[in-house]
Amino acid sequence: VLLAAAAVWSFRLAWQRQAKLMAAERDLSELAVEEERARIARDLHDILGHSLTVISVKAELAERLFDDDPVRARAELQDLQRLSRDALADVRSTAQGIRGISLPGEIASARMALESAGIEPSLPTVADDVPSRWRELFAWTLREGVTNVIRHSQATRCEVELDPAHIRVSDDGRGPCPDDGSGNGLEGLRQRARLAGATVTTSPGPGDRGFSLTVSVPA
Amino acid sequence: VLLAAAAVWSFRLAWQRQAKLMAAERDLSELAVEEERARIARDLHDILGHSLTVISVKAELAERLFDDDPVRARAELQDLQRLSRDALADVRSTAQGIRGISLPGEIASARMALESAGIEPSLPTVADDVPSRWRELFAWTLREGVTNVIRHSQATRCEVELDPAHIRVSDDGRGPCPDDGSGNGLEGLRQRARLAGATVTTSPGPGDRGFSLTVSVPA
Amino acid sequence: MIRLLIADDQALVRGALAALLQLEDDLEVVAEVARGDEVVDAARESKPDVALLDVEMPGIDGLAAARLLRDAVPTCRVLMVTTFGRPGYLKQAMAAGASGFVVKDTPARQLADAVRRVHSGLRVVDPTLAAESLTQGDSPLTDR
Ligand SMILES: Nc1ncnc2c1ncn2[C@@H]1O[C@H](COP(=O)(O)OP(=O)(O)OP(=O)(O)O)[C@@H](O)[C@H]1O
Ligand SMILES: Nc1ncnc2c1ncn2[C@@H]1O[C@H](COP(=O)(O)OP(=O)(O)OP(=O)(O)O)[C@@H](O)[C@H]1O
Ligand SMILES: [Mg+2]
Ligand SMILES: [Mg+2]
Ligand SMILES: [Mg+2]
Repeated sequence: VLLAAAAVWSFRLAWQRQAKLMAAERDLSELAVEEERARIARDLHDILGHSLTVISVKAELAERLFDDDPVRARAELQDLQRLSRDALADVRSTAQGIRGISLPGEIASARMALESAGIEPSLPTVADDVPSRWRELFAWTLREGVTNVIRHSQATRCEVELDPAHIRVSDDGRGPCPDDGSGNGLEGLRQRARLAGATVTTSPGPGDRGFSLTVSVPA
Repeated sequence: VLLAAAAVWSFRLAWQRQAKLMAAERDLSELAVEEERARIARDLHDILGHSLTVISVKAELAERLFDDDPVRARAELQDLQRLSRDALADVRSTAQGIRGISLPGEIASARMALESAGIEPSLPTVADDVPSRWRELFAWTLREGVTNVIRHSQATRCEVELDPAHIRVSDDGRGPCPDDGSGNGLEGLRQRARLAGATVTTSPGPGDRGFSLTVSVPA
Repeated sequence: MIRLLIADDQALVRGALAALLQLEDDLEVVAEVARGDEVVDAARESKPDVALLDVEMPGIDGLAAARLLRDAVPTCRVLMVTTFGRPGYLKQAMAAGASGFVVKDTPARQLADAVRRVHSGLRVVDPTLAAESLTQGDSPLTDR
């Protein structure tokens, strides 16, 4: 009886340890998902706050310039239309989660992903001066570039530069290794870029270290 | 030894029960956090989706009126400033978890939004006979319904009927197109309604034309 | 003439704010920068009377920039601007020697007024922002 009890006992112990481990893992991954969502919601919220700020300031400027500088006032009005449409598209594609991709959403996820990987991010806080037609391409570039930095670079820092005509993702890691040609990420990005009329270049990162991925659009 | 084992055993049982309880509680509180977050996402979508739609319509209107009706164009620009500042205030209060949406407020902004979009509104002038517990749901319905009419219907008229047991937003536009399933507005409204014990139906509008959105509450 | 430096990483906002404030007869924008770590150099060079500093910027944030500016160009007063108030912002801004703290979407005439007040040695604190900075978050009291 004693032996049987001991057997059952040790079996239970092992089983419990296993169960505990699994529970801990599940908790951790749940927690991670949860935190990620909260993070992204907050960042998105901030970025939308930024869009609305630009809209209000520009609307005021358009009004003030109305009589004295009608050409500029009209230009401001055109900016306003673009900004509000883009913000609307961002809200909608983000509310859809995985189905859509938005530039502000990608900035938010990039921060989260890099920090989780222990790579210090230096990211733009706003994306509103990127013209509508390039926003999706830039969002894909950001996603692929940051994924690559996390997977291949062994970097400590990752910087993203963004302006109306280009986006660049650079890191201070080990740089490109002899390519085994098995990846599709950059090739897929090149195809996207070609379809959109943009170009992809890769080079060493700043100070000749690491890796740098740039997508440039025609002026 | 057997006794000692039994003692340990029963202690472990009690301990496990306690752990399970705690886990269940934690799951519940995680669920609550999750739901809270879904709520904030819904609010953000509904608030900003509406505001940004009106903002982009008005920006376009201001530009078109620029030369021919400068007085009205200026008025639109003033509206734009007010709308974007109000939306920003909404974003700020959503961040703090405070919600504020009122039925009379929505009726007023529906009128303004429809008129800017060149759609003739037929709206209730009072909302006093709607019971308090339904007022917020009806306000959200009005907001999403009118936003959809502006964005999708190509209608010339939009009618809102309101009584203590239902609210209906109908238009005389082109009616539903094969849904591309990309929207969140009606789905979010269905969730809100379900939580409150009400139901959402969509159908063709009056005279079998256009689109009609109805929220009905239990008697 | 009050000489202004504007620091904000959001180029569209910075440009529009500069244009709006430039329309005021007694204000002149003498420098614009997009990063926190460019504030001090720009201020040394252009000698502004008032610096409008965004809080969230690359390089160093506006709060850190305000601290450096206080030592480097003590004659320049600081008006912090931000889109959102966050716990501790207001306290940190005041501790960094800022004279004012307002939201970025403050109507231009009011913003111009805030600049004038700050320039004349007064304090300007946006009430909504103050509330946000104090009430948002878990425990603003223990915030560093
Ligand atoms: N940041 C980087 N640092 C170092 N090497 C990189 C970096 N980014 C890309 N590379 C190199 O370029 C190769 C091609 O990248 P690509 O994104 O096309 O493929 P992948 O990431 O390996 O696979 P996939 O993207 O299909 O999952 C990588 O395998 C890697 O060797
Ligand atoms: N008044 C209307 N007239 C014609 N079609 C409509 C109308 N209202 C809704 N629809 C159709 O129903 C779809 C779903 O509406 P829903 O509000 O859920 O999404 P959405 O408006 O497209 O996006 P979102 O609300 O997330 O910004 C719309 O895409 C549109 O095709
Ligand atoms: Mg890849
Ligand atoms: Mg909708
Ligand atoms: Mg900023």
